[in-house]
Amino acid sequence: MAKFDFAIAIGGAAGQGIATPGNILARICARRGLQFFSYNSYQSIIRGGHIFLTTRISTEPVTSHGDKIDLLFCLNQDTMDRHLQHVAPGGTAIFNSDTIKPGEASEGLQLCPMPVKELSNNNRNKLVQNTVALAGVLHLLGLEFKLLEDILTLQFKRKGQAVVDENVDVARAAYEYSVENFVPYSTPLPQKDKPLAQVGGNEALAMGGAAAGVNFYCAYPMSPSTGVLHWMAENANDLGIMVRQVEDEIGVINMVIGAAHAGCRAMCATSGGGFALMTEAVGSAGMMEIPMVAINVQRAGPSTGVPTKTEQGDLWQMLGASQGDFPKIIVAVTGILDCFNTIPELFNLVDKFQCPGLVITDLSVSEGYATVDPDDINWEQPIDRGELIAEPDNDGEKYLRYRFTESGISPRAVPGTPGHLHVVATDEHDEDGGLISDEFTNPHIRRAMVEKRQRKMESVVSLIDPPELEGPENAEVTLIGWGTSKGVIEEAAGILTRDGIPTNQLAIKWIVPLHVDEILQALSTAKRTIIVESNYTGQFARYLRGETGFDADGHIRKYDGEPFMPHHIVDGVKEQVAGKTDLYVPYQEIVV
Amino acid sequence: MAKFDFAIAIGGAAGQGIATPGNILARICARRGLQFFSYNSYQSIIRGGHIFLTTRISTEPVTSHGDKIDLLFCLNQDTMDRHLQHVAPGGTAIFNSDTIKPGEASEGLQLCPMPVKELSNNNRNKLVQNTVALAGVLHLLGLEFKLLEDILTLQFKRKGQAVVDENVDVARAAYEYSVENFVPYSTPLPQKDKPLAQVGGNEALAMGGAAAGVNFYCAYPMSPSTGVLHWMAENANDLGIMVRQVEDEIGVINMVIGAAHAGCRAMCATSGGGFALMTEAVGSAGMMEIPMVAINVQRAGPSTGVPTKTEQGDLWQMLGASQGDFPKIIVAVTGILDCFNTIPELFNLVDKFQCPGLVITDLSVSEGYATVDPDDINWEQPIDRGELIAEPDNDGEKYLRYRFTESGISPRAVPGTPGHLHVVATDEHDEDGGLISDEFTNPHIRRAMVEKRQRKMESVVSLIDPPELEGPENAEVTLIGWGTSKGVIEEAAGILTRDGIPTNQLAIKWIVPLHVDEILQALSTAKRTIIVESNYTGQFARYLRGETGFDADGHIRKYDGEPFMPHHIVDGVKEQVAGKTDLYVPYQEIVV
Amino acid sequence: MASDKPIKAAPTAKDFKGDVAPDWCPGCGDFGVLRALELACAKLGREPHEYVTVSGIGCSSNLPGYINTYGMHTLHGRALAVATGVKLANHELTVVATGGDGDGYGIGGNHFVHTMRRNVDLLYIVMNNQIYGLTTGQVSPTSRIGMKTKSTPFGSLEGPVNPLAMAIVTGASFVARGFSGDTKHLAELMYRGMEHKGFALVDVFSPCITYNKDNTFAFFKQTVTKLEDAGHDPTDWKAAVEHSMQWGDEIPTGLFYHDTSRPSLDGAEPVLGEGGPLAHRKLGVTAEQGAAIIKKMM
Amino acid sequence: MASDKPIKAAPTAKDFKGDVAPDWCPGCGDFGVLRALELACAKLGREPHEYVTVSGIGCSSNLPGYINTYGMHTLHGRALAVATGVKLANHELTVVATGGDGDGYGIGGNHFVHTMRRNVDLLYIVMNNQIYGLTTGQVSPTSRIGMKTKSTPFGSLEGPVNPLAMAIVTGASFVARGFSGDTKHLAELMYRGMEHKGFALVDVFSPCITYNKDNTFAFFKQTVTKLEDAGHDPTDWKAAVEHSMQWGDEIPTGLFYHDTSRPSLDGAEPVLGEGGPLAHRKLGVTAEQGAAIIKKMM
Ligand SMILES: Cc1ncc(C[n+]2csc(CCOP(=O)(O)OP(=O)(O)O)c2C)c(N)n1
Ligand SMILES: Cc1ncc(C[n+]2csc(CCOP(=O)(O)OP(=O)(O)O)c2C)c(N)n1
Ligand code: SF4
Ligand code: SF4
Ligand SMILES: [Mg+2]
Ligand SMILES: [Mg+2]
Repeated sequence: MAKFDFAIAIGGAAGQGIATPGNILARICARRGLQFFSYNSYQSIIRGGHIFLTTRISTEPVTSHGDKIDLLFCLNQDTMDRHLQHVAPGGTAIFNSDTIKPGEASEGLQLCPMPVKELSNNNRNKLVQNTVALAGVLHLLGLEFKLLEDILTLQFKRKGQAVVDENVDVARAAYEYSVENFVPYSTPLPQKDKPLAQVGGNEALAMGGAAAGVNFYCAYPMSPSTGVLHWMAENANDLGIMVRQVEDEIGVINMVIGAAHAGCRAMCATSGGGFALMTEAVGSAGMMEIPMVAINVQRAGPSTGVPTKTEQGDLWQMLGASQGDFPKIIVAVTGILDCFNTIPELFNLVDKFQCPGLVITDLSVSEGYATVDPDDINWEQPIDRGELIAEPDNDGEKYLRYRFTESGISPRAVPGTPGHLHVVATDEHDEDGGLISDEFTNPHIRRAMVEKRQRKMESVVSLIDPPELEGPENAEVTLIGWGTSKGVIEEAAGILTRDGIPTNQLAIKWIVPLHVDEILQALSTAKRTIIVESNYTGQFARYLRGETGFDADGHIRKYDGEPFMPHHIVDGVKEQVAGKTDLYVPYQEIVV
Repeated sequence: MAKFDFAIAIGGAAGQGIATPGNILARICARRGLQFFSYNSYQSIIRGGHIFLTTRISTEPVTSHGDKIDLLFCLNQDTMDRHLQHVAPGGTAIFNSDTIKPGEASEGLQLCPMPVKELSNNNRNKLVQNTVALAGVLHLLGLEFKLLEDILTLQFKRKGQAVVDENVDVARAAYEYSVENFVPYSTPLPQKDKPLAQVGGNEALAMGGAAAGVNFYCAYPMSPSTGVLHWMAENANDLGIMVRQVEDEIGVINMVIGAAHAGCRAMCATSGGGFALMTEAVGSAGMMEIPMVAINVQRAGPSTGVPTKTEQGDLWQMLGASQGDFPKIIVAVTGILDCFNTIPELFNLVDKFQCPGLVITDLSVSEGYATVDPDDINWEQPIDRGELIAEPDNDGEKYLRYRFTESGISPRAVPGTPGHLHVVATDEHDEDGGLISDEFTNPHIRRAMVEKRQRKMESVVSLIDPPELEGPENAEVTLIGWGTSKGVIEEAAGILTRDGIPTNQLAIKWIVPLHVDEILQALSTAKRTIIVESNYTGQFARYLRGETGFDADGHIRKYDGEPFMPHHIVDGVKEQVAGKTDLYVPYQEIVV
Repeated sequence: MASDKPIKAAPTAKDFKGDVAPDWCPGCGDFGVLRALELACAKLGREPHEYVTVSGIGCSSNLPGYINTYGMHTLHGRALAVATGVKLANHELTVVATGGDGDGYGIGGNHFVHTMRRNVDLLYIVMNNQIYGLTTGQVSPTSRIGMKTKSTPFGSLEGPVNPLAMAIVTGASFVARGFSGDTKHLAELMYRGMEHKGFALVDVFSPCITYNKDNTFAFFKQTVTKLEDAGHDPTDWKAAVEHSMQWGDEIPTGLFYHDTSRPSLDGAEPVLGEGGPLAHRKLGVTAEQGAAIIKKMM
Repeated sequence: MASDKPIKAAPTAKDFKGDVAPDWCPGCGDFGVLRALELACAKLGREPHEYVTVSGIGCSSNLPGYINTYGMHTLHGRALAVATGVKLANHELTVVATGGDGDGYGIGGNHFVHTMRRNVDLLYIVMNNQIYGLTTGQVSPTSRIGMKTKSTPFGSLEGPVNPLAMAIVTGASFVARGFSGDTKHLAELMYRGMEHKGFALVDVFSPCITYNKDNTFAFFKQTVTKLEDAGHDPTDWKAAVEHSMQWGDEIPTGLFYHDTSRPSLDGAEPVLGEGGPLAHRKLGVTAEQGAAIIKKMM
């Protein structure tokens, strides 16, 4: 079977109920075993404002919302006006012809006006146009009406048979109208064997937390990370997770630190501004050597910025979180399934090395939805708490919380354990936790304690997977990305390779520690290297050069709030290969 | 006249009144036109704990507390035990022989026991030993008794003639005893023509603020920055400066931002942990384009760390202050007089470029004291407020706060000005301040606004002095330092040059923007480059490599809380020249 | 954004209407608050450029974008700190801080407490909808125990704060509550709050019609009473405290507490004694002042 | 640091004495507070390892280093947030938060308010010396108007907060004040605070003999009275508020307010209903739980 690759975009105003047809279509696809990725472009406004939901469907894995629209589902005139130009040749636009004037369609594009009033018997419910259009879409995709009938029945069951009938009747009329008037796509929506689950990025982070054994989660709401809180709150009682909304992000992280010290696996998530407020405490966890995890879901900054838009602009904030030097682990997740898998791995690391773990991701993944094979979700993750003394022992030796050890790791005891009384302190301290600053000063112990802490970092890098070149071996171009851009870069590299510019990718996931040797090794034979990232100043490029000395040949950067589409990268590479520039900033065509 | 170079160290417990003899000696020197630098090593404890105040005196400028002690002034046994070993050949230790047992003095070292009880007629005031020893010191330094008599008279005048007489009598007896028993130094304390002022680092920052026209200062106390608050509070009424202690550092910086927006020159100072709490607001000033200044006086971290010890460990915190990309200026002051001069210069820059300005310094300078020629303190600093509309105009054009201009600078109006009503916002906005996130979304305006802000940074670098190589031109070794280490590196370079290893220095003061071209140019012919800094991970070395690609040959790092002494650097260079290491961490001999 | 319309001698409410149409959900309580503030500003009689409206982040905090005054739309929770800076920098301006219950009593709670004890001369309007609106409906510090929200799907367990009681015991010198369903009454409270020299809190029941199904317009219409009608004397501290604790079938609005005896911070501050607003003064230190400072250091 | 002495059946105050000698100035009020806490812990009768003492930063916040319990010496102002985390993670521990007036009512003020309304089961001891001790003597949120400090050399202009009144109106279920000059009385308040299931505030007059020349031992010895002697009923909310406002020649100490009707947060939280402390539970999700979650996503 040829690769099926089809994108449906639904546009309308906030409050027009875009979510419902979007969900229904997604569910149909997932149940048929089709993969999809969806990106919702919206504004920070509760009602009104423009929403544009793109769902790209394929028989193969999908990791970005792609470059084109095959089916435009217009709920208002705005959508028609803004987006008709983006529909690919052979595509279709479907709309309520009572209220929406069609735009000028380019060659080979099918316009499907639906007379909603007529088809719905003058039904005045504003949402009826969604049902009508959905029926049309089903026909266009070569799907039977029965599918929609079942879904509507399920959906309206609670409201009684009359409502069910009314909706099914409208849908049937609309379906029949479509059959008569519109030409379906030549390839109908394929069917595969195994139904898939649809998972959002924030959900995946939360689920990863649950699988890691997180039993303490707290947060202060902040877009685009709030989905983690909502999932945790919803599942709190079933899973035995303490979930708290706290007065602010400072309270959040300090509560997490308290719970972590007392023996919980504790986590929190926020976005850039909230993370700024957490930084002081990140350092305190470093100093007290308390393992915990904080997630920063980036949005477009600086400051309040654009709360519903994406960016990779907080890297330096994460690197510079809190004053002084102390061990911390920073990981940039690369996709939705990776969100799930990374959290348990990170918890094992922070428990082993007794330090804070920071996760960096962004709206493009956290609010995206994708299909995942349920078998790829392993709930029974290995849990390794490191050198944690939870039970009393009787070795007779005096317990020293910060004992100088070769590895830098000192066995940790949780409060409540007999025989291991100690104080953990944010002041510099000696092996027993005694304050260096207040009781006495000793530069020699101070130095030894700094070195003990930093020594821990030396072995972290050996436990995590180094990045590897993916794609053709002798590539003309090597794209370097970090975190969430992995999927879209992968796709761009594929397109470039097909277009005659063999391109591979080095996707960096672990930021601190960085695999300096492996990265330099991987890049040593690269012919042309281009760093792709979503920010203005090249935060990753500068960090990479600082840590490795490596200087890329070119850069592709985007900072308009919308995520990369594959062709943005493809175009940028081509311009650079042609010698036109070494810094390409794509133009965002789809204006939301 | 040969260079006079003499260090007096006074040691005792907190509460033993070290400050008084320290001050008296400093004042004597300053009035004689001698230069000095003093460093006070102490603990974060109110009474008790060890204090060790080193004052290094010379006829030439002094920029560090040096390598040796010539005169040890012991107020307790502890001081004798810890520090006698550090007294240089030809030096002296003076102490109360009633309570302190002399240590074993090495060859050529004069021990000066003072029988305090006997000399003071059994005076039971604990502070009398200070007067006795001080008298001895005066004799040793070849000073007349009259000097001390005058000072004591002044000091005790308030308490009546009897107290004056009592103290003067004790002092005279002690002086005479010294004349009979101790050999004065061969070179008496020199006398120069012009009396000097003694200025502390924190005072200099505050005075620089006053000279810059700061009329709004607020703070939350935090060592080692609190001196700025104290100076400001003391001088508030005289100078017309609004000084407020606020509930926390978040309140501090937001209040500063409000005052700055309303037209004040507004400033605040804190240390690393307080700065962590300020970071979110730094980004908001960047986004709203409000000029203000925040100072971070670093102490040893991470977290609460060692509040009374020094480090250069917050560089990455400053670089990563707040999420997203936005223009900010960061300057690392290089010494006490530079504290004074930098603040007015920085205010002119931030007013011109409408962005936050961050000052980074540390305890080694902020709590240090040095002499300054009063004529070098120029109170009448040029004040340039940039494109500030404080008066209404009537040009008829609609005022746009964030007008797209070529320079990126948009004229700014303060509230209260007729005809220029506008809203400043931390959300991304259009030229008129209208929210991009809430009202509508537009990636093109978003991109243009990001570029407008960043464009401002392009011209900053042309207005500030690039770093220059100081020292021999064809040096074997080039030392690279940043901020406060300038003085001690300069001295080390001099010693090395004299010792046959010609050494010069590139001292970096402006951190953001960085003079990339000038730095690369200056280092292009350097034979061996060594970066000297006070932290574990080489924060500056990594930053420098990230921005310039420059990789130094070696590093000297210290992170035990005590500041560099010149020989630490000299030894480190010699080890590296001998090929023994490329990372030298000095051992701190003087344990406080 | 606000525009620069030419202003007549006596501004009317219309002069305070901004150019941007609010993006609040149709029916949101905040419309009434905006309207009341326009009326109050007009009644106070100063010109639009003499006002500064300062907010945090939240639906309610979008207000400065819709009123024709100088405005600052600052960080979530920080409106009062910024507003204090503005007021002290130019104490001739009328400074109004606005925001939500999350912004002011949640993340901003500490500034709330300390701004009150300082008696900073501000009008602080809190659009208290007992929910986090902009973040799509989570529990707020004023949500009742048992309230189900996206972050408390099984019902909130935490007792709500009582902002009025807190204000009265913490030194606010003007403490009032209004209802966005009664614009005239609300405008009068705002007007008096601006006229009052010192910290004035006007907490407003401003229903979030989208996310709060408990504290609706209907709910408040049924329960809200007026202290004026009950003959309450706002100088009676004890009665004010007692009224502030009232909740249930009858929830009082109006002026709870008014104390004119304490000077406001700008009034007490010697630096502001003479010389006009700091923001208008000549900057820097004179040579004489400098010399005097240096003298002490020699 | 605390040590691991073998403990007899019934611990005595001596068992709570830490190994490190306090570095407070000789005569500091905090010595009495430490002593009282040792007595209270002994009276409660739990073993040292069953207590966790959590503090912020300040002279007073050094206390956990001197008492023989588990301890956390956290960030300035954050003791209550951290202590809440500890308590919810292991609700079988007795959690005591300690700190200063700056730590708790200044920078930590927001956590103070919200921890009270949540009724977290903690004993919170504030060594209220009306000054910032560790930073060498600046004004604090409880310093009186007119007080001269290093940061207010011309006298403070800001009204002090009233922590007791705030606590009573904000939902603290046990509100008391002690004096470090009366260790026995103080120990009794602490003991009762630990026994109380819910948030217990014990604000302590604990003079800073080095920097506060106003609020000295002598001052308090002259002014302090006991509510018990006045026959105050701690369940009487109104009387509690009134007493909390008293200042001047007579300053009451003792138990102001006690409410046993509200459940503490850990008591109300369904997740803690059964299964023991979270910190002791098996981690992770079972395959069945996972399958149920996935089912909803298909
Ligand atoms: C530091 C920080 N944390 C979180 C947020 C996200 N946020 C924006 S508005 C808001 C709360 C809104 O509630 P409220 O203040 O009651 O205003 P409303 O929308 O209900 O009017 C939050 C949590 C933020 N902008 N900044
Ligand atoms: C974020 C932060 N800001 C400031 C400080 C400095 N600091 C340490 S203790 C303290 C205040 C101490 O006052 P208080 O809490 O009343 O305790 P006391 O010393 O009086 O017992 C301050 C401001 C800090 N450690 N952290
Ligand atoms: S979400 Fe609620 S508070 Fe926000 S605009 Fe809509 S109704 Fe108003
Ligand atoms: S400074 Fe004050 S509070 Fe601190 S230890 Fe000394 S007396 Fe106690
Ligand atoms: Mg709200
Ligand atoms: Mg205090």
